[in-house]
Amino acid sequence: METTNMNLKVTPRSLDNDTRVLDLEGEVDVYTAPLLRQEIMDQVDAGVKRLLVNLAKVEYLDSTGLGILIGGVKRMREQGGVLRLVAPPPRITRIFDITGLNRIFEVHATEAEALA
Amino acid sequence: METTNMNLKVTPRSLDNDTRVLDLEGEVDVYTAPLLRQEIMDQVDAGVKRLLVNLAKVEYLDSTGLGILIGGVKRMREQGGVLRLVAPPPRITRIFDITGLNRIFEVHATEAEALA
Amino acid sequence: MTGDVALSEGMPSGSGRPVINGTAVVTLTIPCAPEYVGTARLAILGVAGRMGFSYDQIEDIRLAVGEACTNAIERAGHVPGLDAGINIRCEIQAERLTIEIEDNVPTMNGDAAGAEGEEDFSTQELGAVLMEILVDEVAIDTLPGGGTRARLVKYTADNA
Amino acid sequence: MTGDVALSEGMPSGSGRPVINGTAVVTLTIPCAPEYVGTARLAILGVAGRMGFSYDQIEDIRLAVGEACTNAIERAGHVPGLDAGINIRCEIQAERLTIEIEDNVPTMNGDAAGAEGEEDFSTQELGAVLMEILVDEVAIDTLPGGGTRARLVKYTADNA
Ligand SMILES: Nc1ncnc2c1ncn2[C@@H]1O[C@H](COP(=O)(O)OP(=O)(O)O)[C@@H](O)[C@H]1O
Ligand SMILES: Nc1ncnc2c1ncn2[C@@H]1O[C@H](COP(=O)(O)OP(=O)(O)O)[C@@H](O)[C@H]1O
Repeated sequence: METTNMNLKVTPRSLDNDTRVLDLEGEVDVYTAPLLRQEIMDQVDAGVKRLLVNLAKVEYLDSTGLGILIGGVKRMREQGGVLRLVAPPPRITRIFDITGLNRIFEVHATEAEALA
Repeated sequence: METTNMNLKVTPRSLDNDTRVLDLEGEVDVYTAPLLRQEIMDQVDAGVKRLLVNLAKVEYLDSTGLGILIGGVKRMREQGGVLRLVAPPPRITRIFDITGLNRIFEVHATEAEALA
Repeated sequence: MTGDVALSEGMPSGSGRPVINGTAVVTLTIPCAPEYVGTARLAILGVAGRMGFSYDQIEDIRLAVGEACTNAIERAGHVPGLDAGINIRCEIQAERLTIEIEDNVPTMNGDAAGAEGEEDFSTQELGAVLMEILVDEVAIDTLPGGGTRARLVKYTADNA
Repeated sequence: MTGDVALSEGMPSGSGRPVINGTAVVTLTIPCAPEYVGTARLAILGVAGRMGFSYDQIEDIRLAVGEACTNAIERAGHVPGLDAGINIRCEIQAERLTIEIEDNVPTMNGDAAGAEGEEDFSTQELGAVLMEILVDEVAIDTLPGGGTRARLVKYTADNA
């Protein structure tokens, strides 16, 4: 189910039984982050093994959004799965670099690469 | 010569000796209107007979911009020429309609139509 | 009395109390100068954009606020050396958005206003006409200490 | 003392005097709540967008201001029923943009702050790190009457 919250849209997509993609569109900030947290938790609860978060259409990502993604990485790892980030725009790659989070996140340029 | 003023870009284009187009891009408001006034006056001073103002990429037009266009219509008429408006987006057509300025402006959907 | 004092005195309680009885208040103060009207329009987009208005309604509100600011800036242009400001106060309620645009430009008498060129006058008239059409309620008041307040109301219920 | 009073008292002269010695001042007041941070970011775009900053610099400023607001909102979240506000004051000068983000959220002692979950804490740390990196100067002060002020400076000269 697609969920919209004014400035953030999160659309889950199944690739196979164990693999899901969340396509994000818009701004992830202190207002919209609870929506992203819920969507990630839903996938964790569903027992998904590989969760890809597609950032291609994310226009804004703040520390709240980063915190949710870090939390998602931990939750997935706890249940033996992985959370991978796909196709971050240059601005967001820059944020990963300057915060050092590029060492915590698995980032892939394309969905195919993230699935390899 | 192309002139930029942060939020408005005005680019003149010659179609023949007597005919010029001004391609506008951006916002026409109390800040940028002086630039539009100058560009129109330059064409009036150059003795242009047909001046088309292309509104296709205008995102905002307020009363100041409308005033400049009305002034341009008058100046062109005074020297035996015409000023025609081309390709206004729906928002701007709406402004022409609700202000009654659709009775003062010659508005055409395309450049070809404005030249016919 | 300076313009500054007039603006402060006339200012509603916006800056001190951003939320009043479930009404959220957003205030913006800009210099009374052409280059800041764009800032006001962006802030209004941020306010109206979250209230469930349609794209066209949001653009109507932005244009109406822009016209009120432009009117203040044009009046300020007749007073050389004036250091004026515009205060914009948005009251956000479920059923309506109320925006007050207040300036501290000393009010002109009829003669001074009439001294403008024909083109300017029609522009100002146009601005007033646009405001009337674009929002549901418009009230323009001259403030006791000098300055003008435009009060615009747009109802979310038009949202059909 | 209520939060409202603290906010008013701590408020710089922004609302009354929008232009001071060639420095233009733009102020914005929003409720201290998640849904208004977007409004602040749009207004900041309007301010920084006219100063000759690059696209990346403008986005850096927007994110830094967003982080300061978010920090205030998260601190306000620990105080049930608080009716707080955020005041954002932009000082526009040819060579720099100075932005003060001031809230009236009562300052927590270390214990209360430490009570948050691990995830929240790292988020707040991240926000502070981002601010430090994204703008040229950052100063965070606790205000005497309660509340916090973050002061961010970005120089236009980096504009290489
Ligand atoms: N603060 C304001 N904002 C927008 N329009 C205004 C404002 N003050 C006056 N107007 C409008 O501008 C137009 C010209 O105003 P003005 O010349 O001052 O007075 P008059 O109402 O006598 O024509 C009027 O139609 C008026 O409604
Ligand atoms: N108003 C503020 N805006 C942004 N960051 C802040 C603000 N106040 C404190 N911080 C930052 O948030 C982080 C957590 O703050 P806090 O838990 O209150 O205290 P401490 O500095 O003792 O860790 C700190 O790194 C601090 O620099």
